[in-house]
Amino acid sequence: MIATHSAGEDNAILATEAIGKDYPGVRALSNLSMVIRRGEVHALVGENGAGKSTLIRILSGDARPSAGRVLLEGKPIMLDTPGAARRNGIVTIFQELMIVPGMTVAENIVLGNEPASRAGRHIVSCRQAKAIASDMLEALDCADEIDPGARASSLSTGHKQIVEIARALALKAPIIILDEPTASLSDKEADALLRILRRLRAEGTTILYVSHRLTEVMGLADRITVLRGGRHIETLETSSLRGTGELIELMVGRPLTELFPPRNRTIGDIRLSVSGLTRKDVFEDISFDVRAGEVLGFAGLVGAGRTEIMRSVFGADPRDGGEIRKDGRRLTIKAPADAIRSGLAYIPEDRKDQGLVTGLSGYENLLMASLADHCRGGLIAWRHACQAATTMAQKLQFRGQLSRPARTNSGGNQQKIVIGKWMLTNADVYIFDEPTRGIDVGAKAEIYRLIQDLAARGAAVIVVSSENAELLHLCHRILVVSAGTIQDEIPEEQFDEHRILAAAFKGHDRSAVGPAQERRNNE
Amino acid sequence: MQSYGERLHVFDREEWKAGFGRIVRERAMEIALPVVTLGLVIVFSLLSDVFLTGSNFRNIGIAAAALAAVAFGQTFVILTAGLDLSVGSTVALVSVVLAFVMREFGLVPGIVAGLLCGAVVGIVNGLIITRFRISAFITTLAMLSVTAGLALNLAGGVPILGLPPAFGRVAYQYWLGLPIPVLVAGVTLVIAELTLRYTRLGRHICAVGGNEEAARLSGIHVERVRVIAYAICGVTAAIGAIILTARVSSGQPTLGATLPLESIAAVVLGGVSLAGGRGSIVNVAFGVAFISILANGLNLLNISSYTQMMIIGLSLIAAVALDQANIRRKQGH
Amino acid sequence: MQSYGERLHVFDREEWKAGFGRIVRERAMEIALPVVTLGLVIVFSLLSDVFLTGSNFRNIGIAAAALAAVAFGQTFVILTAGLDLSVGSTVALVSVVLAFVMREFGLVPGIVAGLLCGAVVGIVNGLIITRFRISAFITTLAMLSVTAGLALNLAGGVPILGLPPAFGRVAYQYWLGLPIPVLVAGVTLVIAELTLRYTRLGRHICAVGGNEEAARLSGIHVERVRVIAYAICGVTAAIGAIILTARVSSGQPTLGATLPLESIAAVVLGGVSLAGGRGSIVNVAFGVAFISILANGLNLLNISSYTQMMIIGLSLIAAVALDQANIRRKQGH
Amino acid sequence: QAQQPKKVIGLSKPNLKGPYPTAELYGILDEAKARGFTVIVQDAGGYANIDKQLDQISNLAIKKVSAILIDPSDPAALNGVVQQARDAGILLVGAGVNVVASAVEPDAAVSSSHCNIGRELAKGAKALLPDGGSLGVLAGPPGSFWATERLRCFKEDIAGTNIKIVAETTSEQDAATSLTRASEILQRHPKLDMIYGADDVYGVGAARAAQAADRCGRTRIIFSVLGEEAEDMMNAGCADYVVAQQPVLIGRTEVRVVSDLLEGKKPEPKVINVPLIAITPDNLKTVDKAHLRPPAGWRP
Ligand SMILES: Nc1ncnc2c1ncn2[C@@H]1O[C@H](COP(=O)(O)OP(=O)(O)OP(=O)(O)O)[C@@H](O)[C@H]1O
Ligand SMILES: Nc1ncnc2c1ncn2[C@@H]1O[C@H](COP(=O)(O)OP(=O)(O)OP(=O)(O)O)[C@@H](O)[C@H]1O
Ligand SMILES: [Mg+2]
Ligand SMILES: [Mg+2]
Repeated sequence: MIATHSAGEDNAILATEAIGKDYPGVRALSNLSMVIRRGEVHALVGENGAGKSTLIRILSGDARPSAGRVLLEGKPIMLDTPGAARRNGIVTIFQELMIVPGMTVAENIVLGNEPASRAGRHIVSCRQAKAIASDMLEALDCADEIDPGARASSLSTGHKQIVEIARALALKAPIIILDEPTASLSDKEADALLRILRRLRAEGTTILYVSHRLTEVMGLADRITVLRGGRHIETLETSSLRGTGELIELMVGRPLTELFPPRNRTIGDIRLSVSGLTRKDVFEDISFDVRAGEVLGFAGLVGAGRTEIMRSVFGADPRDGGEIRKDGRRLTIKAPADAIRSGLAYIPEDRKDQGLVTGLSGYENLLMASLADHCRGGLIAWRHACQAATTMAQKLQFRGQLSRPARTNSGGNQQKIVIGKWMLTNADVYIFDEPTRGIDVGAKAEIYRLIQDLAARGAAVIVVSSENAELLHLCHRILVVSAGTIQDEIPEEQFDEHRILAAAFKGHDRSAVGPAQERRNNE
Repeated sequence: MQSYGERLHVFDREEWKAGFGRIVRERAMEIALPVVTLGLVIVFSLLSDVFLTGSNFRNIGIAAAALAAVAFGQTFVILTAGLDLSVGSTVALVSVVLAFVMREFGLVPGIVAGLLCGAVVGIVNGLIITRFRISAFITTLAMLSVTAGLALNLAGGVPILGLPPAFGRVAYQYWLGLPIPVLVAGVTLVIAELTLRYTRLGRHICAVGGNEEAARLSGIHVERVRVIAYAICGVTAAIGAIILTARVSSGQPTLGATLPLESIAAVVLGGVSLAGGRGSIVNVAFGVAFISILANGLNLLNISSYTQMMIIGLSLIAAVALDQANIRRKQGH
Repeated sequence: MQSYGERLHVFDREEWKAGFGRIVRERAMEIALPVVTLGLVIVFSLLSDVFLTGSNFRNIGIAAAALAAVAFGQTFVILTAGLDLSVGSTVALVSVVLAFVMREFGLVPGIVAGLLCGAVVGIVNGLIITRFRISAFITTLAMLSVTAGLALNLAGGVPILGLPPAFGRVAYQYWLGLPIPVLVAGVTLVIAELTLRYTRLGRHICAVGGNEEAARLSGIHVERVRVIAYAICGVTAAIGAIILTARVSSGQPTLGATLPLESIAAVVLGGVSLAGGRGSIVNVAFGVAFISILANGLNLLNISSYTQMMIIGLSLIAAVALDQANIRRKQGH
Repeated sequence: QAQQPKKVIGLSKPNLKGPYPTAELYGILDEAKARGFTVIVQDAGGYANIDKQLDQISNLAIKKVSAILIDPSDPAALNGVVQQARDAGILLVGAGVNVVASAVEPDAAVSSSHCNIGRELAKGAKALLPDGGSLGVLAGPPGSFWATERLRCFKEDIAGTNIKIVAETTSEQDAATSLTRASEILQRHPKLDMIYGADDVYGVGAARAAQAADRCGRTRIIFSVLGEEAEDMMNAGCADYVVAQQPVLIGRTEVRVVSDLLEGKKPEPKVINVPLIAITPDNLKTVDKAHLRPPAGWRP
């Protein structure tokens, strides 16, 4: 059964023939033919909106192609429902989390494939369900962290992702498709996942893998297919590649001169000063300053409490103590509106759930926090407002249609709308929470440039990120958060990834779980 | 300086540039209901000789005016992904309060008291929903019971008479050929549509309905916006109550029992999703027209009331299904 | 080989291991309503000397039985994030159909015809909702109108008499000290709870309500599951109709008008979110008990019906607010 | 506890809203106070809520009241519970109707039966339109016993005359809705000779529609129950014939009958018919309103 790696086309397990997919106004895929060989890890890379997820939706029966066909084992196959794909041995882990929050971990893992009890085909065996769940979590090295009886809604994003992977593994399918599975995982969790994928390949499973983390892709994949603008650009043996640069060039269609722009060098006075910020059981005694023109990084493991600190600073979550000053003046922030009035801006980590009203147009989203500036006699001057929005979109090199619902844009363009919304408020303190999650390299470079531009214009910028490389290249200073406290402060001269990791794990050594983690487990 | 008219059309002009075909496609949903309503009018005109007369249309207008006012307020609430089942008994309560005050203190104090009463019920609804985090369905269902009981208690179960005759006459007077109730509903429509499109409040209502968390993080006071939406709904219910009370020139503690479900149906017919977020008052007005014309036409055709109930139900499904099919075609499914 | 009983208790035993405190905390929501209901019982017992008697509780049971059956079916629909407003007129339609068939062909064919009729209405609801993608609110509102019209048309607007006397007597007979209607509701409860917890269908219903997209992508036939949920709701409405028809020993084309809103209120009181996903039939039974005991107690205390309406509304808000406060405390907000 | 314990009477009404039931309730409560009875009032909240009325009669039986005044929402539906109450030794008196349940004989009844109202309305119709004419019917709420009964007997009595029903519609018992429905009937039949209203909600609605269409006096309006609104409309010349039921007198008589029964006196006859009064603009001023409505400002 297990194939040799030097196989030709007859070794194809899954193939597409001249697939096309049209959405109103957009051609997401055109004339796409590619071959996935039995037993290989095949990676799919491309910019945001290149059509990766669309292709995957077609292969998993979630969307029907407008043209072309899919071949399984050389035979044309009709994948018209997700059930049909599953029955044919194709299991997919989608880009968006697909968890039923009210159900337990075990119930989520066996969802759609519940073990029948001896009492009858339609009766579910709870015991077997738990056994399957435990086995899968064991296989994923997460048995001690995730309780099969816990409610899925109480899990962190990373753990939810692991539950989804467990669900796919439980099906023991010959073909597994993963769409950006590591986007919301910490490095440790991502490493665990990659180990599992290597093991599955060794056992003969075919894997189609999508990720924007190119080093990860280079380390894992046997072959890589590059998509651009819905077209197949090239399929390469990983071994023939010299480095990520070549891959990036194929993806964006031009050489990318620099990913990280030079740091801003004109630092001013202290702009934002937080002292003694505490929220019981979540974080305590958080103190830091940011200067005008400075980029301050927050590093840490997933669940360390960085998001919750920023939400408290911004007034989105309550706090139990502490003081926030801006330009020396003490701020009373009770709600995000107060923070915005004081010139703060917060780009949340989850675009879809916290950043955008996806059903409203790009215009409306861009203008959401700054409509007051465009009112004439109590009424909104839309013409004026839309001009401002259009100008901002151009400045951000937004590539999409502002008049269409925000949800129809690709991830990178959506992120630009969120950033643009805050730039329109003329804030001078920007808090970016995971600003490049799920974003392609091209867009990443643009967002890094935006961050440096803001700093150059005298804004104070805070960047929370789980990608340490990003912080090391972007920031003037990095604070490491672990278990709800600041463990370390690293100035630019002493930047060192090992020091970050050491500090990030320090809190974990002291108490097995951080306060945020603990609170979640209690639920 | 740009004129007001220019600003009103900023979106349309951009769309015109993109070509007429696209407008039709994009606006298909908004065109579907007017077309269906026009179809109804044609069918009824062919079947009944009195249907297509000025006096019948004035009749329809007067009968639809109260439902229209209530549906416009309901739209605000539904746009925040809420729901107000208490509008019917709010109408009854306002009718009673208005009648009492008007009898004692005259026309204007009565109307003011009525509007205030509606606003108070709406605010109470909003506060319960936001403070106790109870679903809008249950809160307004409970308030339906509370306000209905209050109205009956106040009135002692019987209609309240002795309103100024001028008040009752207003319901049957015309201005520029239009019945006063229709004018009142028309003014409500214009104010509501402008509020929704051209004020911050209106945009905030849509944002809260579309994604509450994103709205909150954008500095919108979500709870305040919600409470205001319910208050607006209460005020339009009061406007509906004033129209109805004038028509029956007495305070009626049982008025408006069918309004909650009818107004929600009108809003949904108008293409507003019950999940909140997007919608236009003008479309809701077509929803009201559809319901009112259907009821009027069936009655003119002398169709048995039991059969009418069946036809109305089926038409409701057909009209919304058509809308949905349109939306889906638009989205390319 | 493990016994069936063992498997039934697998979850509970593990929870015991985790300590009593955690159970109390986890179950706080589920305990709140029973406690509140107990509070009601105590208050009414102190205020009325006949409240705490066997015969009164049998009365409450008989009165609650139909609502209970309907609410159990409503739970299935609400768990899929749907809603069924047509249960009331389904009860009326079933009552009429059942009476006709029973008069002509006897007891058992009548009951079978009634159950089938309920299932058909449910399936039609489900098919319209899934095929035309119309919101459950509008579909079942329209079907409310259609089935009510159909029931009135069939019956000609008058009750249908001449049912077998044995059928009418059943409603007032006892078995093991329990009134037959209560037993019927009890059996419905057990079957419904087992279906929800231990069958694939039950798990799929919760999954569809919790996250439709996830359910669909897991290969669950979402549309089929939805239709089945509405069919179940139709069948339990038919069970409710059978209980009520036996009590009134005649086919009544206007039966059950208050059931839609009451059953939804009972389900929400039972802690099931209108957004779907989680819930237990046993809790819904407590919701039914709360509503029925409140109505009974207020009637026994001779409180004016208008004041009762206000008290019932306020109690509903209070009970749900308490539940919500509990949930929030549990979540540490 | 000095005196003997007060006797308790139960009252079970399907609906208490509106001038008629409110006036009847006043008669009952006022008479009961005078005679030292306590009254437990149970209101099912609407004619369609048959099951609620069943529950409430059961409640009254449990409270061991001495007698229950029953206005059945549907006599065929109440047999079971009413028999239970009878078995518990409770007196059963028809309240405003001659039956308590279709298969259970009442101990007494104070009635101006729905059928008689229909007949009386027919009398008025024939008097107003001796040569016949076209008639529109606002039949009442769909499927309700009382409205169906009234209309049935009305139709029986106008059968054979030249009065022809050209429109008939049921609708919610709502002042504005009945006004709309009546307007539509007038729209379709602008020369309509008469409108029948099942009760004052429908009748007053029809009168207002006639007023709005400027048809007062030409389209005759007949209905039952003389509330204040009905009186206003008649004064305005828009209501022509109202069958008044004397609800206060009905209520008082009900309590008197119960009192007699408890003292062992059998009322004679068993079904007391409280006369209906046909009210026209001619006798409107002279009729004794004390039996028609509670004193101004009275609240239940
Ligand atoms: N439902 C939809 N309606 C309209 N356009 C869509 C829809 N889904 C995708 N698109 C468009 O199709 C194109 C391809 O999108 P797709 O999601 O496949 O990109 P992707 O390569 O997965 O990007 P990312 O890396 O951001 O996930 C984009 O231009 C997107 O805007
Ligand atoms: N109570 C909770 N229930 C469910 N999820 C939670 C809860 N608290 C936090 N999370 C999620 O867990 C993740 C970690 O949040 P937290 O603020 O604790 O850490 P963080 O350092 O910001 O981690 P991340 O790198 O994921 O942003 C976030 O995605 C957050 O949405
Ligand atoms: Mg994608
Ligand atoms: Mg975070």
